[in-house]
This record gives sequence, structure tokens and C-alpha cells, in this order.
Amino acid sequence: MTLSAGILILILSPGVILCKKRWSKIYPILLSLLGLIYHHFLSVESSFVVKFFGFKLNLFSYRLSGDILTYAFLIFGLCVYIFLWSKEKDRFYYMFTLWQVGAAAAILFVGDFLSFFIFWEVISLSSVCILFREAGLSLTGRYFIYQMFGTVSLLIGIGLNYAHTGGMDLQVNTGQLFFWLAIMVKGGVIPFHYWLTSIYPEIRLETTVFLSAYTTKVGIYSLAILLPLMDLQIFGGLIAVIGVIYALKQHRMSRLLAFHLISQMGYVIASINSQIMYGQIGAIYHLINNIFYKGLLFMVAALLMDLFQTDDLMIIRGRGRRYLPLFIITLIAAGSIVGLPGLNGFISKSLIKKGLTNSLTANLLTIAGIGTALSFIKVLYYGFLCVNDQKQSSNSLRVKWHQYVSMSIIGLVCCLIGLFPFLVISRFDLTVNLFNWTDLWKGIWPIILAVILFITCFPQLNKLILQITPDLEGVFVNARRIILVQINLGLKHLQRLHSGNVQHYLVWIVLTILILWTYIAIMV
Amino acid sequence: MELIINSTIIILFILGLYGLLTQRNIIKLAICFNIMEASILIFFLTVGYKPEGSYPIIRPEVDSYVQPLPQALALTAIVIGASTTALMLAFAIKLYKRYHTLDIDKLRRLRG
Amino acid sequence: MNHILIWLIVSPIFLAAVTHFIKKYLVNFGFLIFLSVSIVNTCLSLLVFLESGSDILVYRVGNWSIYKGIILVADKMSLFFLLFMQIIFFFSLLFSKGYVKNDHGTFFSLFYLLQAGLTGMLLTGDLFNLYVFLEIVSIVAYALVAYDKTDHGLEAGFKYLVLGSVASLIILWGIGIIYATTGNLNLAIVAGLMQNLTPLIKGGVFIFFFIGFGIKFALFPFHPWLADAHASAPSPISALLSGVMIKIQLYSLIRIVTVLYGIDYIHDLKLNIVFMSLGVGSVLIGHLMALKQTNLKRMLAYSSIAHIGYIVIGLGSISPQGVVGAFYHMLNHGVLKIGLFYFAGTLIYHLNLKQIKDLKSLFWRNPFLSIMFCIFALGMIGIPPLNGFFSKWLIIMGVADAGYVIPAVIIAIGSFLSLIYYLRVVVIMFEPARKLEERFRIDPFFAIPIGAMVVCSILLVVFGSQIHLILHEIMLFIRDNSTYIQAVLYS
Amino acid sequence: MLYSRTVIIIMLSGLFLLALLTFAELPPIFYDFADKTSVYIQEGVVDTGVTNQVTAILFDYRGFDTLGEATVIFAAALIISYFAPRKKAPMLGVRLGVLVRYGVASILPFILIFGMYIIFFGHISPGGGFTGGVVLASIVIIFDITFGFGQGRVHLLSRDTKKSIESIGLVMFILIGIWGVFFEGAFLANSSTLVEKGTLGEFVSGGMIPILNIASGLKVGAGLAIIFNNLVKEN
Repeated sequence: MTLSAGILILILSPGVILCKKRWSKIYPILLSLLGLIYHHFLSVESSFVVKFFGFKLNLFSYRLSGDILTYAFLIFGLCVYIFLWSKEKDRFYYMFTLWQVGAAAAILFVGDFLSFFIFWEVISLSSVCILFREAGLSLTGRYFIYQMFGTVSLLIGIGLNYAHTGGMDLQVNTGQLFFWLAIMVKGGVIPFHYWLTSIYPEIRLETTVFLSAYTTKVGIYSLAILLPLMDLQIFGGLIAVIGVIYALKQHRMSRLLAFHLISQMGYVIASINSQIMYGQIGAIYHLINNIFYKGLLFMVAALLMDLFQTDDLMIIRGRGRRYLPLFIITLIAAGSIVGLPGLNGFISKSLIKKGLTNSLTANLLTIAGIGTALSFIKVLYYGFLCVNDQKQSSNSLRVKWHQYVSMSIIGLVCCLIGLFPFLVISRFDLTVNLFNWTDLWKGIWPIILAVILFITCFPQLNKLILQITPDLEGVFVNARRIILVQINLGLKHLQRLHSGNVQHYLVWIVLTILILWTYIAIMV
Repeated sequence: MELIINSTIIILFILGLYGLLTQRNIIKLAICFNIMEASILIFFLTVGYKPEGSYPIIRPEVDSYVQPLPQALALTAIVIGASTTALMLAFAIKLYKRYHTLDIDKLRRLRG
Repeated sequence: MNHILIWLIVSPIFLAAVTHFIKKYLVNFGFLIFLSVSIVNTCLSLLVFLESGSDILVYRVGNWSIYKGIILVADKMSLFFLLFMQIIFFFSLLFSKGYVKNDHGTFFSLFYLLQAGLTGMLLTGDLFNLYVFLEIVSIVAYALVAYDKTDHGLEAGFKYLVLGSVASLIILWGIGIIYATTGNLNLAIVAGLMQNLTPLIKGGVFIFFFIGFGIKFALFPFHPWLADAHASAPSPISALLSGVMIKIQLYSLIRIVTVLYGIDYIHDLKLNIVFMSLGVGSVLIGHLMALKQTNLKRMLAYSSIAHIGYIVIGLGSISPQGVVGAFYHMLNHGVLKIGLFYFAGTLIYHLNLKQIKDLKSLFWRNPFLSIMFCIFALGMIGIPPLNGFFSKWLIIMGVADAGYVIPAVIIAIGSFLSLIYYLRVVVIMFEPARKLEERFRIDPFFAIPIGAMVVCSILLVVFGSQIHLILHEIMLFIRDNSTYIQAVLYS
Repeated sequence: MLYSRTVIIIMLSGLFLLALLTFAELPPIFYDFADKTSVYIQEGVVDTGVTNQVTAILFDYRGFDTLGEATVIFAAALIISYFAPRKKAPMLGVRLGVLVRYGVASILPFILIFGMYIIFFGHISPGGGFTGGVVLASIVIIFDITFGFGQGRVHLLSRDTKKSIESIGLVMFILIGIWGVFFEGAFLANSSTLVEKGTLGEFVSGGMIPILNIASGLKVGAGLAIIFNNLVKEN
């Protein structure tokens, strides 16, 4: 009987409320460190099953991919808590974020639907609590409704499965559509991404770091647990491309990163259910990488926000050049996300491409790669490189040391698992050498192409993209309005039926007696 | 004979129900309710009835009595029905004071 | 020990009768008597529940044999509900003490008559006695709904009175026909004589009981009175009616159907479909109507209708998990809905807030109340760590397991709908205050019951496994009516 | 009108047909349930010691039902006196004539004796607590109609007294029940410790049944008087 690290964190998380001011900042760091150490020494054969309400709650059943993801979740959590050191956050904030970390780490190991569902909901609930303290209530409410939509379809799916098999094992036999819907909502995948792109820009960016690292990742990872047989290659490729195209349009860092998050998830979706070993490992690897470099990028955005009170690249316009360490870190993160050899993104993208069986998807992913490179060259250029002709404002804000520490740790991890991929891959009993010329070239040429495109014709390209892309959010808003109007009409009709006249109610009763009595008289 | 008694009971009940569904005056509703109740009281009395039976006070000279239990039940039902009717009338008085009408169709502030 | 059963019924009637004599001292000294009697009754019902174990207690009133007199039967199911009811009544007493402003004597008399009637309904083993207690409950409920003497209260009370007395008549028809065909009124004896009934009569009586009790607990086409009545009643009464009374009326139906007809009858006639369709109707109508309400208590009342739908769906599935889930949901919904009505009542008492839009920025004025509301609302929606989730889960799984996919889907969608309307309230409540609003303090008579309901709902989860065991036992007990019949016949 | 009269008639005729079908299968109306329910006729006298079997059932075999029934009247009286306490009578604004007043005044004692007789002899002759209670209530009602309106109104019993009588009736009923618990081991058990069982057919017979009769008579009389007075007039 062994708890998983996530459940340990969940159980200990209320302790943060008891902590005094300074300790409330140290407590989460210590807790995630403890979780990390605890997890490291966890035995593979251990399990944890409790009986509850006539169901067996299988809270810990070892899963290899989950094991590696737990490391990523906890290391990242540790870094974020270090990053948050100087921010004024109260104890409840820490508790809710610890819930998020704990539930995300716990769900990786669950073995039955009930506990899966519980942790799935704890993740939504904790993110709602976090959001509620950051964003407006109406926004949180919208987020909650989106999440509940996913939850309800998950619940329906589980019900269908239970009807089919009579068991609670984490194995989908029927009703794949509902599970797919739930995962898509949770993961913020394109037709259901509205909550992601509308909420991330509205909240504090350090909170976005949390949300981006856990909620969506868990959603996409569930694809591997729940729907291992669903072939989503072309779907994933399309999402990668569409996400990138919309990302290119943006000039606010947070929106841009949000669309890139969607796009990168496209890579994972494309290959997480691949029948080839490379593809699956690549997908898991990409998830881990995504946690790190996307988190790093959000941290950079948060710092830019702190320094310049905006994350709009067109307003920053190269003012970031004064912060050289920040630039280096951004370079590492951007290099990772575009797949520069020597950094972790290269490894996962190469593995994913090896795992594809569909040539169309491969081409789509290449296009997405070019787009990613383009947009991050844009970030680097407008954020740090370009010469600002306006008068420099004389703010003397400095980046805090602990922020550099936490970012350097993440950057270091990016480099480390980029240069020595066997650190991760060897756990899967797989050896692969990607540092040969063909793979290197495959990784590099989209970047070179992107650099050339950026230098030669970026303004024209930008204009083209603005013209051809439809306004997705407008469509959403319109659709929502039309649906609401229809529902309202129906409800009004229903209200009119409840006219307040007792005799009408009596007529309903008599009618029901008549129908039921006839039914019985026929049945007997 | 049974058909007649049965249909009397049912028709009484249905008549009361018809009144309940169509009459708009609250007082009339109370009356209709009493008619419906009368039908079930008749039913109770027919259940224990014996053609040659005497009232159930045991005397040495009589050996056939009607069933006492349905009568007791009917008595209880009468008392309960009377209480309900009284309550209805009290409500009627009170509602008339507030709404200045006895029309059930006008008592419709609660709807939707 | 058996005398405890009769004590639990008679002591409230006695209190109601003597209230007239101690009217002057009610506010202080008399209330202490009430409180102590309530505590004693709660402890006694706990004692009976723990002591009885798995045997069935039969109390012959007046020492007559079961063929002649009336009996009280206490089995696991009725004792469990009895304990639940006594606890709720204890907290309602506290809440009423704070809430009721005038004429304490009448209010507490009626309050205790309601308690006596409900206890009698739970314990009686005789059909006509059940009717008598049902009438006590109903008459008192009609009056309590209109207790405030407001226009809405009187109108709602009258509508409830009309529909409720028609329901009583229909139930009386069922009892009368049963007596006419079997010549007996004792549930256990009648159950043995049910084969005397021709199928048509058997079905007809079933319909009478089903419709009659259906009106009493507000199943789908008979639901409109509930929204009016529970919204207009004084809040402690709304809480009692919603949380306890309709559950116990549902309990009576379960008792009659399971003992007299048995589970097989429902299978044979495919009555599951009837239960399911009416339950689905309740869920949909309740949630959809709640969406459009502007009055907080009316919204809560429509939500009660929907939750009755959940319970009926769970019971109708007849799968073990569905039935257990339905029983568990009765408790959960009871506790949560009572908490919500207490919340509404506290606001009405202190600030005279009735509409949802009046709740604006409540959080900044009283954080305690708002947090409590959030907990109750999350529980009602069915968010995992709270108790509402587990019962809903059990119902959905049980229903799906029995092969009814659509009801399971409807329940899941229903929780989505309920999210929307509860969230609306929460959003309004947490709206940032423009100017610094004055905080208000609430009486301990209001705060204690609300806090207690939260504690209850947490305890229902913490002791979930034990409760599940008890409910499972109850489920097995009602699936097989021979246990009951044997226990009564050979008592 | 949302539902036209035709629809209602069609529905009700459908109901009529179904009910007729069902009732046709009931056992014959004069059906004798052989040994099942005539048990009261055969053993009632020996069991309870009273000859009036309806009273025996009401106050002994099913006394608990009667307690509930008394509670219903108690509740109804309580509710009505709470809801509709009327201050002014809309009818009978003028005093009744001399003939009526003196006539009624001379009749009332006889009605009282009649009501008492029905209550006290309820266990051996037709009647009982309920019927007698109604007769007693009629005294209050007639008196109030005759003397309680117009100028110079006089009331037989004040509102508080009536309530007290009613409450005492209910309390008495319960106490007698509890007496049974202590002396016979069951609630409402017929005990001969207070009253001799006596010989069958005598005035003193039936143990507690006559006392229960008195209790319920007081209760019903006072309850009905309260209901009437509140619906019509009350000070």
C-alpha cells in the first residue's frame, strides 16, 4: 500500500494554511522537493487500492510514461515556486496551486475510472479557484462551464463503459466519442480552444505558467491512457498548422503562446497513439519538453510584463535587450520549441516524425515547424533585437535573482535532456541516435527557411495571414448567441405552461392517471 | 345490483372530479372535493355490508352483523375529510380578503 | 426498548398539545424543554438504530394481535431514516427559534405535529394508519406553507391543499380497494394475500398508490405545487419540506411497493420504464425551469424537483448500485438542500433579500454565508470531493449498468444545467462591491444549523464506506419482501 | 381556457371505463371475509368488554388511528384559529328575537344531556366520543349564533377555554395511552387498573374505553366549536 507522490502532495497541501508568512512560500518548495524525492524512491511494484462506496479505488498502479511525466511535473512545480518567491501571493493561492500539482501528478497513476474522474475534477476545481482569484468572475464562470462540459461528457462516457463492461477498469470499450470530447475540451484542442485563448491573456502570467503546464498536459496525456487505439494523425497535424497560423497573427506574447500551446499539442496528438514505438516515446517526450520550454516562455512573458507593464511585442520593440541573461534564456526556450539541434525540442520532434505513418501529417508538421520558427524569430526580434527609435524609458526594475535561478534550472534541464536524450529514452528500453546528418538536417532546414522568410518577406506574409484566416472567436460568439436565444425561447414556452392555474395541474394529473392506467391495463 | 352500486360510486367520484376541473369558484371546489370524498365513504360502507346484518352492537338475540371495521374507517375518513374541508374554507376566506375574488383562475400570482 | 418507538411518535403530539399551556414561557423556558426533548429523541433514535442491529422490531399497539390491531414496524430502513429525520428536526428547531417572529405557540405546535406525523409514517406497519399520519403531515404542511400569511404563501398553500387532498383521496382509494379484496390492513398480512387480487385490480391499486404518493413527493407531471409551496413557505419549513417530508413520502411509496408488490412485479410489468421516463421528465423540467427563476427560493425548489427525479431514476433502475445511490442521494440532497434553504432564510430574515439579483456583492458583506453557499452549491452540482458527487455517480453507474443509457446521460446533462444556475448566483454574489458595504452579523441560531449542515455533508463523505454498507443492507432488505413479512407474522 | 371542456369529458369518460373495468373484478359487495375480519364480531366482546363494536374498534383495537384522527382535528382547529380569526361577523348584524332566544335557551340543557349520554353510553349503545363531541359542539354553536351576535353578545366559552379543553382532551388521550404502557405493557392497552372492566352491557364496563370516549368527546367538541367560531366569528 503506497501512496503516489501526487496524493502525498494533495494530502499535505492544506498544511500551507497553517504556515506563517515566509514559511508559506517555503512550504510548497519543500513539498514539491519532498514529492520528487519520494517519487524517486518509489518502488515499481507498489500499488494502492482502497474500497469506497462499493467501488475499488485503484489510486496507484505503476505506469512507465506516467513515471517520467511525474518527474517533469514536480521539477517544474519546484521551479515555479522558486519563481514566485517575490510575488505577493497569499496562502490559499499556494494551496490551490498545490492541489493542481498534486492532482495532475496523481492522475498519471490512477487505475480506475472513479479515481480518474475525481482527480480530473480536482484539477478543474483547483484551476477554477486559482482563476477566481485572478480573473473576473464571469471569465471564471465561462471557464468552469467549459470544463463542466468536458466533465459531463467524460461522465457519460464512463457510464456507457460501465454499462458495457460492468467494471471500472481504465479501459474504453465504447463511447469513444464522449471521451474524445472530454479530452479535447481539457486539452484546449482547436474546436474547443476558446476557453484557453480567451482566458490566458486575461490573467496574471505567472498563473498562466501553472495552468499551461498541468491542465492541458493531463488532458492530452489521457489520450494515451483512455483511447490508445484512436488514430489521430491527420487531426493532430491540422491542429498543429492551424494553431501556428493563428499564433502568427498575434502580437501579444500571452495570446501568441496560448496558440502555440495548442499547436504543440497537435504534435503530441498526432503521435501519441502511434503504433510505432518512436512515435509514442516522442509524444511523451514532447509533453515533457512542452512543460519545460512553454513554462519558460510564459515566465519570460511574465517578466516582460513586470518590466514593461505590457506583453505586446509591438510596444516592447527591443527594449528587452538590456537584460542579457533574459535574452539567453529566451533563446534557449525558443530554440527548444522550434527544434534546434542540441536542445530538447529537436529530439522529440525528430522522434515524432519517425513515428508517423502518414506522409500528409509529416508535411503538415513540417509546415507547422516553419511557422513556429517564424513566430519565435518574431518574438526574439521584436522582444530583444530590433532597434527602438522611441525614447528609452528609464525604469530601473531588475530581474530578481531567484527568478533567474528558477529559469536557469529549467533552461538547464532543456539543454540537458536535449544533449543527452538517453536520460529519458533509456527508461523505455530504447536506444536511438539522432545526432546524425540526415536527422540534423531535417531539424535545421525549416529554421533556416524561416530565417530567410523572416528577413525577406515577413510583413507581406503577415498581411496574407491576416487576410486568409477567419475570425474564429467571432464565430464562437455568434454561435453562442444564437444558441442562447433559441434556448431562451424554449424556456419561455415552458414557463408559460406552468400557468399557475391549479386546474391545469389537475388536468395533467388526470391525464397521467389515464395514460398509466391504460398502460397497466394493457400490460397485465 | 353490484354494477349499479359500483357505477354510482364511480360516477360520484368522476362528477366530483369534473367539477374540480371545470368549476372556478373556490367554494364550489370544496364542495366538489366533498362529493369525491362521499363516493369513497359509500364504497367503505358497501364493503362491510350484509343484507340481513344488523348494526354492530352485540346482542344475544341477533347473530348477523355488518362489519364494524369499515364503519370505523369511514368515521375516521369523515373526520379527516371534514378537517380538510374546513381548512379549504379557511383558505377561501383568507384568499378572498387578499385577492378580492373567489375565481381560481385569478389566483395566479405564482407562475413560471 | 420497543416503547421508544411509540415515545418517538407520541412525545411530539404531547408537546404540541401542551404548548397551549406554556405559551407565555415559550421564548425562554419552554424552548429549553423543546430542545431537551429533541435531543433526547435524537439520542433515543440513535440508540434504537444501534441496538436493533439487523432484527426487525415489531410493536403491537394496545397489545392486540397483528390481525386485530395496529402495529409499528422498525427495520433498518425506517430507523435509518428516522435517525436522519430527528437530526434534521433538531437543527430545524434551532433555526426556527431564530426565524419565527410571532406566535411561537402555533408554530411549534405545528412543527411538532409535523414531526409526529413523519415519524408515524416511517414506523407504521398498517395501511390505514399510514393514511392517518399522512393526513396529519399534509394538513400541517398546507398550513405551514402559508404560515407567513403573505399573498404568495396563501396562494401556494391553497394550491398545495387542492392537489394534496386529491392525492390523499387517491391513496385512500388504493387502501379501500386493498381492504375490500383482502379484508385486512396490515402490510405484512396483505402482502401474503396479494394473490387474491386479480391482475387488473393489482395494477389499478399500484397506480393509485403511485400517483397519490407521486403527487405528494412532486414527481414530474405533478410537480408544480412544489415550486410554489417551497418557495413561499417560511425558510425553516421549506427546508423541512424539501429535505425531509418529500423523502419520507417517497419512502412510504417504496415501503408499500416493495412489501406489497415486490421487485418482480416491477420487472414483469416493465414499470422501470414508467419510473425512468417520469424521473427523466422531473430532471429536465426541474433544471430547465430553475434556469429562468429570479427568486432564489423558487430556484432551489425547482432544483428539488430535479433531484427527486434523480432519486426516482435511481430507484427505478432496481440495480443494486442505483438503489443504493438513490438512498444515498436522499440523504445528500436532504442535507444540502436544507443548508441552502437555511442560507436563503438567513438572508430573508436579516436583510429581506429574496431575489437573486439582490445578492449582489454578498461576499463582501458576509463571507461565511457565501462560502457555505458555495459548498452547498458545489455539492448539489456534484463536484467530486463533496457528497453530492458520490450519490450521483452511484446513480449514473447503476442506471447505466441496468442498461438504461438515456437516463444516465440526462442525469449527467442535468448536473451541467444545475452548474449554470448555481454559478449565476455565485457570480452575482462575488461581484466586487463598488462602495464598501456594511458587514452584517448573523445570529448563532442561524449560523449553527448552517454550519452543522456543512459538517453533516462532510461526514456523509468521510463515513461513506460505513453508510454504503448500511444502505447496501437496506437495499438487500427491500429487494426481498419475505424478510419483512416473516418478521411481522412471527413476531 | 387551455383545456376545453370536451377534452376533460373525454378524459373522464376514459377514466370511468377503466374504473368500471377494475371494479368489476372486485369481490362481490356482500362478500364475507369468512374468518378474517368478522373476528371483531366474534371475539370483540370477550376482548374489550364493550358491546358496541364500532367503539371497540375506534378506541381499542385501532385506538392509535383515533389518536391520529384527534390530532388531525387538533391541527385543523389550531390552523384555522391561526389563519382566519374573524373580528366581525358579516351575517346576523341584528339581535335575534325573544322567541328564538328563549327557545334556544330552554333547549340547550337537553342537548347537553343528550350529548353527554351519547358520550357516556358510547360503548354500549350507538354513539361514542365523536358523535357526542359533535352534539356538544352544536351547543356552543347554537348558543353563539343566538346570543353571540349583535349587541349585548354573550359567549358560552371563551376562546382560551375552548383551546384548553381541546388540549386537555388530547393530553388525556395520550396519558391514558401511556397508562397502558405502564400497567399493560403496550401503548393504549386497555387496562383495568383505573376502571374496573365491569360486566358486559353495564355502564361501568370496557375498562378505559369510556374514559377515552370522554377525552375524544371533549376534544372533538371543543375542536369543532373552535373551527366554527373562527370561520364565522371570534373575539
